Amino acid sequence: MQDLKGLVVENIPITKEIYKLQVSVPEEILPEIVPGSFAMVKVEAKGVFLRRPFSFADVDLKTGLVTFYIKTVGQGTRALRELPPGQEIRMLLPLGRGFTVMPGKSLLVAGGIGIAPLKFLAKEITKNGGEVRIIYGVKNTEMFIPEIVNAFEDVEVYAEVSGLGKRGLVLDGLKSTDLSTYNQIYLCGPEAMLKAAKPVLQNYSGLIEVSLESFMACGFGACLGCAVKVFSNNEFVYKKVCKDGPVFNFKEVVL
Amino acid sequence: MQDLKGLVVENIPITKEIYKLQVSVPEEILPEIVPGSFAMVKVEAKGVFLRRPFSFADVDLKTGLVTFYIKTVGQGTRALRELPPGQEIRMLLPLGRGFTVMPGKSLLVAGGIGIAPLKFLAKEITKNGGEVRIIYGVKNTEMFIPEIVNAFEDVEVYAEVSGLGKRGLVLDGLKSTDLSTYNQIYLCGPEAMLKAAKPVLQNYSGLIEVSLESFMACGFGACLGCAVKVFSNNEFVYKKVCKDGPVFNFKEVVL
Amino acid sequence: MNLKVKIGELTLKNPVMPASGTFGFGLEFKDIFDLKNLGALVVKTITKNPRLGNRPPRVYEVSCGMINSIGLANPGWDYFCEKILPQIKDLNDILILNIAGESVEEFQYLAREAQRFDEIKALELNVSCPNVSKGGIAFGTDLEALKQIVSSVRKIYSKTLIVKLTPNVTDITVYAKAAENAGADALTLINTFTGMVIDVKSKKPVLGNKHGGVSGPAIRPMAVKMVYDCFKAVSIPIIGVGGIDSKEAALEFFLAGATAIQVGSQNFVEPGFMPRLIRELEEYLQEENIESIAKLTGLAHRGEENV
Amino acid sequence: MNLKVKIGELTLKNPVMPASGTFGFGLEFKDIFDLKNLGALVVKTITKNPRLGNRPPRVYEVSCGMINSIGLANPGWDYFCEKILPQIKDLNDILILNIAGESVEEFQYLAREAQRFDEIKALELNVSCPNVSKGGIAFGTDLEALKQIVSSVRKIYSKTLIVKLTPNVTDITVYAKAAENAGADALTLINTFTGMVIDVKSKKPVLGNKHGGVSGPAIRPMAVKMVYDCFKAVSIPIIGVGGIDSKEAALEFFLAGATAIQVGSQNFVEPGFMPRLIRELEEYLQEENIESIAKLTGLAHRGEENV
Ligand SMILES: Cc1cc2nc3c(=O)[nH]c(=O)nc-3n(C[C@H](O)[C@H](O)[C@H](O)COP(=O)(O)OP(=O)(O)OC[C@H]3O[C@@H](n4cnc5c(N)ncnc54)[C@H](O)[C@@H]3O)c2cc1C
Ligand SMILES: Cc1cc2nc3c(=O)[nH]c(=O)nc-3n(C[C@H](O)[C@H](O)[C@H](O)COP(=O)(O)OP(=O)(O)OC[C@H]3O[C@@H](n4cnc5c(N)ncnc54)[C@H](O)[C@@H]3O)c2cc1C
Ligand SMILES: Cc1cc2nc3c(=O)[nH]c(=O)nc-3n(C[C@H](O)[C@H](O)[C@H](O)COP(=O)(O)O)c2cc1C
Ligand SMILES: Cc1cc2nc3c(=O)[nH]c(=O)nc-3n(C[C@H](O)[C@H](O)[C@H](O)COP(=O)(O)O)c2cc1C
Ligand code: FES
Ligand code: FES
Repeated sequence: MQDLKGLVVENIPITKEIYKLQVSVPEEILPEIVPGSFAMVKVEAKGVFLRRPFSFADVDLKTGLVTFYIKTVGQGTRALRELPPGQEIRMLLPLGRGFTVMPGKSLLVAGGIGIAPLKFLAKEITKNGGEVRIIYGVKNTEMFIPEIVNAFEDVEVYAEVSGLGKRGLVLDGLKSTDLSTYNQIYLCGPEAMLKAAKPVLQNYSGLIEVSLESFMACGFGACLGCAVKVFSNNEFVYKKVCKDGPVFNFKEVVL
Repeated sequence: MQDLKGLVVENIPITKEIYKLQVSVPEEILPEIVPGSFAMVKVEAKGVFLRRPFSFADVDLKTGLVTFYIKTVGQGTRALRELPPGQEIRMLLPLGRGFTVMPGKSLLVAGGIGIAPLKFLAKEITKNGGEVRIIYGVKNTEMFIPEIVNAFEDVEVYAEVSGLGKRGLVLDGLKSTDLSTYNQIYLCGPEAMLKAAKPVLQNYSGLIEVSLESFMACGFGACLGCAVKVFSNNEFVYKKVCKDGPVFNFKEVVL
Repeated sequence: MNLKVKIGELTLKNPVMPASGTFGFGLEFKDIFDLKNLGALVVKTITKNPRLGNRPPRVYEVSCGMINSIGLANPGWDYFCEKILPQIKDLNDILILNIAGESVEEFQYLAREAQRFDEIKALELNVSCPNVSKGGIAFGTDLEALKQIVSSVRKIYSKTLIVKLTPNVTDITVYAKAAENAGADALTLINTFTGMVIDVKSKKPVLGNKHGGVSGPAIRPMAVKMVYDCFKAVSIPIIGVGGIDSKEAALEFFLAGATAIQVGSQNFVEPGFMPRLIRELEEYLQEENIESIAKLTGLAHRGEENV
Repeated sequence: MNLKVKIGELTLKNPVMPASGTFGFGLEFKDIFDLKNLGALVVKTITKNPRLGNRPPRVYEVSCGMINSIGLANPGWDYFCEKILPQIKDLNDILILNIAGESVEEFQYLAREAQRFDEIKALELNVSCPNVSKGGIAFGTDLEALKQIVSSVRKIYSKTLIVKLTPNVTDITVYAKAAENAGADALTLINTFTGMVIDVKSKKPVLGNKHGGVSGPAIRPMAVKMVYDCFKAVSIPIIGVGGIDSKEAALEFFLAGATAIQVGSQNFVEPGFMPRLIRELEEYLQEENIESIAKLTGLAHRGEENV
């Protein structure tokens, strides 16, 4: 973990709600950034006090660029959207425990902006010779990132409106998939999606990993603010999303 | 008084400490802006809550531009310095009671950034056929605005360092002036200068006006925060710098 | 869609009014908007005798807020009722007079006077000013004094009686209940938090009176909790105040248990804020399909026992 | 130029330490700076038995600050002294153990245990946590309970004893004096302000525990005033805490009367803040030609009577 200054290289809107922020960071930190890890980004704007957590959606070892896909939510993400190229930006990184990259066939299930860390994971799995299928569900075109579909061969898009991929929820995609053909499953998306996925994945015997979100003050294990209930070793405990996660064993997480 | 949106047209450093901010404002408000009046400027930056008061240093009826000379002091003035041309900026204006523009010979005494409202006043007096002499004292070149000297014929500069005008304080200039040749005197500068000027001007019988500063919450008479002690009609009262002033009869002000 | 709310015997056309001391007597805002838009007009605290107020500096900025030590500067009752009241009585149908006294007798005196004027529709007792040496917060933190003031004013004053409490107490619900039992028709929660800023250059407190009252968004979470707690403790309506600077902030107060809200420091930052807020609240009801804003009051308590 | 200060029997090499609960056990910060730089190391509150802490969400942002309802989550004394103490005892010469109990007996138990460990140099009694149902703030607002806890711990514990007070009281100087009289060697002022944030979308309190404690720059003016007031009221050293996010903010506390300061929420925002602050304070003394930081303590009181 380092508290670094990065330089905004590109910051472009993808839709009205989502933008892509690319930041150049010092070379020596790049190898430590793994799929599922995240950064706490400092925001210099009115009223903002805490840093904001964002998952790495990509790292380019050659150019030294890291990529974030960011959904505009409140004052922090609104302010970051305005950062011009060339702007310095302070980030604490890399944080958290990432995904376990495994060989074989992987099913990646993304809801909305949950695609961000899974994009990076998909790239990593593919690089390691694994096979990837992505089920990517979005509410509408405003939440859709077209370049995801172009980056991978097997992406199935579900949208709650017609005209974009199949009409339906990510869950519909999950239900209509023969899960037994996959060696492992990775999830990232809103709580409602994860809750709905629980019963569907109940009998799946392989590894299921999920990247969780929670409100965070520090992002590195100091405040105990990011508690998530986990059932592990036969007892309920609170784990820290920022340090024990954000990636957890899906079966252990109490939603 | 209106709460308007202006557009930053130019924002350039004059020295390391002082910058010149030019804002285009709606035409209909221009005639109401008089020397000594000011604006409360909204600052969109971390931690800043209240607006910031700045005197008009110039108004151009043709271009619709108002000019501020701003000294970098704290977080508000630091943030305003970064405003790029084209940026919208919210201002409450015009506020306060301005100088009484009078015929004849006027002596203007400015300390530091106190030159801002006096520049506008000098222009107005000259336009009305009056005569103007400016004593302009600054600490050093960082506080000096060269274009003041070019704008008027009779400007005497005092600096606390050598190499810029005469070496000394504004007070030295005031003391070595034959005050009786002036019909009125106008002052604006730091409290220490005004305090020191009190005895020097004690026996001067003409009108002396001063533009004061004070911490302000509202700028338009609602909070009663900007109190200044004034001796008037044989009693001590608190007056509002923002509404009864910022220009006061110097003899009545209790410093 | 309906913004009407009831406070004591009054029906306000909407629940938005200025916080005392942050709106002068309303006259300064006439350029900016029509004061008839407001739910009510609350004036700066009036005392029996004129008060010059405290030594300057009196205001300063703090993180996400401000601090003030105005010290209840006001022209006194006689001047107010002769010179100011005639100018402002038609600005809004509902004029709320905020008063403070240095003794129970002064409160009673002012209440008796206020009772005489039809144009004054309600009294708000300021027993919570942190910036005066006599009375003020000293009354608001002394349970016996509070009871005595409220009940003695209640005896005299038959119209709507509102008591404005200070947050600078260990448990505000105790004071809220005491005010209710003493006859208050409504509570205004809260006045400012006592605080201090020190000027690092001069190494002295910035304010002439050294300490002052902190207001603005910085105090909102504390104010919301106090409204929430008092909503459970009393059954009279609560007027919520403290750091309201947006529609969302105002909604927090309604959900916590406020029937109406007051806007304070934000009036300085954006003098047109209140009419904007009223519009936005109206739109909000429409979007959310909520028939009346009164339905929001206390909604955050749903699912709790005893509510 | 000298940053040394004395708290009880301890001499700290500089007056900067973390506020309990905002620095974990220090281990998380080892990547960022050498903890030997700090004046002392204050750990997260330890209780006799392990505590899971409150239901999430536990933290949220507020204007110029944050709110938390961690609920004293900690592994309990046994785990702490077996597993954690050995890891952290060499991180800094001065380790301050912050403890809380649900009863006087628990405080005594922990004090007796702490007394056994040479590496624990001082105790900080947390009688001010707003986020637990038993003890915590209930002790800190009850004068009798406070006296009893402090004096009974004092009987057992012979090293430096610090008492950390809550700001959620009518007059903190009363509690400060009580703690001093009961035997405290120093006071830490202040813990968080109780507050609440309501989520406008769900119409419910954001935090799982509904209310929480507000910290950060938002509470600084209140904290500074409390330090200022207590400096006049007691003669033991004060450790100031509340919203310190810059050198200027820290200086406000020293000038108000603090001998040392703690940094809380700012550690989350800028994990390297404390070493930067120490450097900046050193530079400040140099620039201002002040021989020792201890000379700043209480300077804002100059010219007052009784000081
Ligand atoms: C590990 C992790 C990775 C994330 N990765 C991404 C990503 O790649 N792209 C993306 O768009 N978003 C991501 N998020 C969510 C993102 O952090 C929030 O949307 C963002 O913090 C909102 O900030 P705001 O100021 O715009 O919203 P506000 O609502 O104004 O924020 C108020 C407070 O709530 C917190 N908050 C609000 N929503 C969330 C949330 N969903 N999760 C965590 N904290 C929240 C903020 O951090 C802040 O402290 C991630 C969250 C976590 C925990
Ligand atoms: C009527 C009037 C006209 C002014 N005209 C000019 C001008 O033309 N050019 C110029 O450079 N400055 C002018 N000033 C001073 C200017 O307002 C302050 O320098 C500025 O507000 C400092 O803001 P800050 O955030 O940078 O400083 P900070 O110190 O961070 O501000 C903290 C708080 O103190 C207030 N404050 C600090 N210094 C002053 C001050 N000297 N006067 C009033 N409030 C202050 C701020 O407004 C703010 O509320 C004027 C002040 C007044 C009252
Ligand atoms: C400059 C100023 C003056 C105030 N004067 C009074 C007053 O005269 N009487 C009163 O009851 N409250 C007074 N208050 C308190 C406000 O009415 C209000 O309770 C407080 O500011 C909190 O609201 P806010 O955070 O929206 O400002 C004053 C507040 C400020 C900022
Ligand atoms: C997340 C968090 C956890 C805290 N936990 C504790 C604690 O365990 N014990 C304690 O005495 N104070 C605790 N506090 C209070 C801080 O020590 C400190 O008193 C308070 O945050 C004010 O300082 P600040 O404004 O610098 O944060 C906690 C504060 C925060 C923000
Ligand atoms: S966010 Fe602070 S411990 Fe996880
Ligand atoms: S600044 Fe508010 S009355 Fe003058």
